[in-house]
Amino acid sequence: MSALFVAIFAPVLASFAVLLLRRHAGIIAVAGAGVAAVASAVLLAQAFSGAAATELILPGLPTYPLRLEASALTSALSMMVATVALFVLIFAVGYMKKDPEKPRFFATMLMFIAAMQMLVLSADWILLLAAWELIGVSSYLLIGFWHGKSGVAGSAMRAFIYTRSADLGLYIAAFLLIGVAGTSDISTSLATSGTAATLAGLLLLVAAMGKSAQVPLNDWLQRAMAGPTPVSALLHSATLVAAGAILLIRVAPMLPPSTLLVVGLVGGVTTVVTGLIALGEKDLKRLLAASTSSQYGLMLLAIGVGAPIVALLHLITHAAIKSGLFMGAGVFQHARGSTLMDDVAGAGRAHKRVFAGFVLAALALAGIPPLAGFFSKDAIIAATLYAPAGAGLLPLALAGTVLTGAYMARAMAQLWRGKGEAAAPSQALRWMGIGMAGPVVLAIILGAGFPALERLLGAEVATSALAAAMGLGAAGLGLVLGWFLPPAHLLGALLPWAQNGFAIAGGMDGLVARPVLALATALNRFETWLFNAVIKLGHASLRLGRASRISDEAGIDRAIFSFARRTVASGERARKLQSGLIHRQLAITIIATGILAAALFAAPLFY
Amino acid sequence: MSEWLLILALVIGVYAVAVLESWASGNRLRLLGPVVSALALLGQESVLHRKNDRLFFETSPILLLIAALLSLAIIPLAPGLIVTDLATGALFFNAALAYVLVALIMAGWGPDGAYGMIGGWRFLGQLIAFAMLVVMPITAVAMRAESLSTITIVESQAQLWNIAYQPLGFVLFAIAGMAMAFVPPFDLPNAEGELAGGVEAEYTGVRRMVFRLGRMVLILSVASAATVFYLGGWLGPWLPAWAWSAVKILAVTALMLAGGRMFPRIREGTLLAWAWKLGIPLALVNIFLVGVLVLVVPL
Amino acid sequence: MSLQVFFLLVFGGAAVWFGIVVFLTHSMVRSALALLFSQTAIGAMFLVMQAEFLGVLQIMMMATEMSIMAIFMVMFMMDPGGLGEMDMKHQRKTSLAAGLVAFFGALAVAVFADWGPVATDIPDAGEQVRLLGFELLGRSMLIFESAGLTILTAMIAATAVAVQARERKPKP
Amino acid sequence: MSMELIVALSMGAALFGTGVYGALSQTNLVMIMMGIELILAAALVNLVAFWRYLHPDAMEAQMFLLIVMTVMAVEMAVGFGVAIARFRSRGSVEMEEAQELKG
Repeated sequence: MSALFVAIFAPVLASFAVLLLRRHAGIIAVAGAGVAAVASAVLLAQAFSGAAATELILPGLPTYPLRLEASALTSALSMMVATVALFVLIFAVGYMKKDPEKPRFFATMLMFIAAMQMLVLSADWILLLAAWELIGVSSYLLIGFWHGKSGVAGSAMRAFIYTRSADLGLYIAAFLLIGVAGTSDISTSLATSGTAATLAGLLLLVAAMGKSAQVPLNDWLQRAMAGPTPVSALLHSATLVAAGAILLIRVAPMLPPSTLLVVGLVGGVTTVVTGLIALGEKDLKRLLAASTSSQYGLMLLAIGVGAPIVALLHLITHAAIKSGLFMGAGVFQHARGSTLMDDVAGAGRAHKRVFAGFVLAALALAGIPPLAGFFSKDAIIAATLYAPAGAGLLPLALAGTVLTGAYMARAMAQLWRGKGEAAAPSQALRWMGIGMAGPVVLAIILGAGFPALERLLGAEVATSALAAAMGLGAAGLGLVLGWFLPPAHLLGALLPWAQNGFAIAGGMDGLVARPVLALATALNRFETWLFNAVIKLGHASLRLGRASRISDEAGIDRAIFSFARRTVASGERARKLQSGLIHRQLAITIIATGILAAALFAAPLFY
Repeated sequence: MSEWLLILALVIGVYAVAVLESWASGNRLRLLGPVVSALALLGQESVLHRKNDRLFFETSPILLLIAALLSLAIIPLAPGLIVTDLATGALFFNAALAYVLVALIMAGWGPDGAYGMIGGWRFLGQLIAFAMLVVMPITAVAMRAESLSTITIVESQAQLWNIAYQPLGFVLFAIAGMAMAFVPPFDLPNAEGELAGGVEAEYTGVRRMVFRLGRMVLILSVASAATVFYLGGWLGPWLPAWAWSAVKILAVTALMLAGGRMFPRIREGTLLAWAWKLGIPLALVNIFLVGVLVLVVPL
Repeated sequence: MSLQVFFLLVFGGAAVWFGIVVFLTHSMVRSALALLFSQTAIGAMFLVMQAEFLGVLQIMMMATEMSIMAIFMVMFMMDPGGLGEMDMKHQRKTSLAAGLVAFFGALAVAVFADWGPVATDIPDAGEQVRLLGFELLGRSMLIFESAGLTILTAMIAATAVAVQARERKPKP
Repeated sequence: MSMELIVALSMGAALFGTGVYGALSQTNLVMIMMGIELILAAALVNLVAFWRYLHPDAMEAQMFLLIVMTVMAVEMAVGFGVAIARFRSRGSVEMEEAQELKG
């Protein structure tokens, strides 16, 4: 119980301390995250020692208490979050060295971490929803951290709106499940079956697609690069984006086969499409962002073939690797002041040690043994191989693997080829190096821990030599292709399209925003037309009137005049509805309320 | 029987307060002073202003008197000697005092005079700040008694008076009570030196007499409340219950009137800053301390 | 006609009358104080209906709340005394119609609905306070605390809106 | 049926109607707030009446009353905040002149 509490509240307390003291922000933040990491480690150790899942029941709504639970699954996830967060914060101490608003940054980061811990450890829907919202808000604040820069506020808003609109799915699904199961407990509500389960599963998939940036909701993630690099490192690896996949992993036992197939397909398509986007990307950080979407696609694919534990393994591996990669990119950005591929060319030659770490992480992501990525990716391919729906999904998984190799090789090639000018090593760089070393080491050694973790989670992970060979072959092929061939050759005609983010019919913007705008324009045109028509009618009637005056018919004349005038006046009156005057709006509100009440009263009469 | 006793006690109390007040301000003990000045006021011409708000001008002294009298209704002088033993007595006391504010605003606005108006609005700020400081110490008192009824509150102090049990609360309550009754040094609404009498300035004759009578009742009421909430009400050895109440109430009144004279009047802004920034946190601390005490040392 | 009905009529009538005076009078201070006495009469209605704690609370809170309203009226009105001939009403017909419709609609519901049997025994005042305390700090604690948090937020937000904007230090 | 309940509810209805009239007919922001206060007060009266005559054992009703009082206080606080800000920038809180919300 106490460790559970500490894991969540250590970052919260540290956040308050940072805000109150306003100095030594970095150190306090690292200490807070460290304490949380220790608490998570205690939880994981308890899980390993075979103790029953610790549970903490808080008083909430009368019949819906709020529950926190540290089972094997949740404590493993909590450990992952805490570890990555710790290293990212260490990195951030160096990265944010010169920023004048350090307290705000670290406080928000800590809130973000606390919210994620709460999400991971929550055992009921209400708490999960609360944590989900907190994550959304704090990611918005962090992406928009440099809100003074142009475009930053916009991309923060975009990330928020994309994930928020998808969140609606989570809300409906959660209330549906609570309603059907009669309890807000997640594990109990997972016993739901039938139509409710299918519907809830699909809605949850929508929520997960939003948070985990799956096609077609993938665009915001790449734009979220506007935030500081530590934010990206945290966001992509263990927190915001992971929330979607974690949600699906947790509800996987409930999902019926049909829903699972949809999950798998979404994941498979995403991994290929965003892989291609990554290959065509011109910016290092955006490349990494697209690769995040692609890797989460692989995880969804694994969930889709009925192997959520494998997805979890890949999630953990990916968390370590991706945070390492982003921190590496952060160092290069620090050195070159930009993340455009052309600008960072050769930066790897200048920072050989950082580059070595980057390469190790990249190879791990591509799936080269004995690095961690090999084991998890291999497990995904094996699971796909033996799954009933595997025949359709296996090519997608393999294509994703090839693409992973290709774009990582491309990034490495770009960093290595080019002129390297060593920058003077600074204090900041040292902190960043320490922060980066942690995830990279984890990326190397995590594979060894998988058997133990699998046993802990009680899942049989299929392995096969065939799958290993296929995975290795695909990864090798991708690496070779990516290293030796420029993306223009690889993608061919697809390149401009991929660089445009595969904006299928204009992407999300095209699907939602542009039609709405077009509709508005059309309506406007219609209105103008109507207006003109009325005016013309008026003119026509005037002319008619003039003509009729000649025929000395004053009566018709007046009628037509008044008709024209009244038409214009009614238009004026309609405009007044949108007056912006409080009292008018208030009157309309009250009248509308009255009509609603009347309708409510009248309704029984018609039944 | 007890009604007559209560009315008698009220008359004697108000008279005593009036004597004490003139003693404190004039430095001379004149036992017949109040009668003389009442007669003088009765004989005075009733001045009416040209552009007054007649309704407010006429009703405000009466409202002041009524509010003060109502706040006295929940004060027990002895077991059974109480106007009404409300279950929410401690809260009612404050509710009644809130109408003193209304009366003063009306009195300030009514006669259309600058001094009066400033006095009235001054009291608005003063009362809102200090009403908090009355309610919050009372909360602590009610916590100990586990009741809002004033009789139960007195009985809860049989072991130890609240002044010893929660001295911080008493200090806050005494200061806030003085501010509520606008006795010096908190007499900002009717300050003689700077506002030429403030809200009272435009009143003459009978109206002024009613106004001052209300003020005397108000002082009596605050002193009695301090007695009931903190000094154990009628509790005490040897003497009969009513005598103890009388002695304590008069002593508190004398202390309030005489002690207040020793301090200079405080500027409005400073006063409010103290109330909000110092008084309220202290009152919260008091509630917390009493909460701990009630749980740890249930006397 | 029981005593309770009589007093309800008296205090209710006072509350409504003062409520109407709020919008009839030209003097702003008068209209604020009329609202105050209307709220006080409502508090008295609570007392008649044996909700002692709430009645006293209403009487206490509204005295200060409406006095604050009065000072704001004086601050923000061009003509707080109502001596000039300022017109401060608009869309009279709509408002009057809406008010009457609202009144008669609610009245119709009150009169024609089947309210079922009326309870006779109610807990006495002291017991009510005790039960309310248990309600607030027991089952409904979360709601109560959120109300507290809401009012704190509103205080801070209102202050933030109202204080004069300061020049922010430009970023280095 | 009981007389008491109907009388209390009709008093609430009258207060509600007055409040609606006031909120719609006044031009001044503070006066509009007064109308809204009356509407909320009408809700209070009805709540107490329902508690007293229908469910005297349900203390949630009294709790709800406290929440409505909170809403009244919050409304005052925010309304006055807006009024002060507006008075600062425009020198008036007449709502006839406030057209920034125009669509």
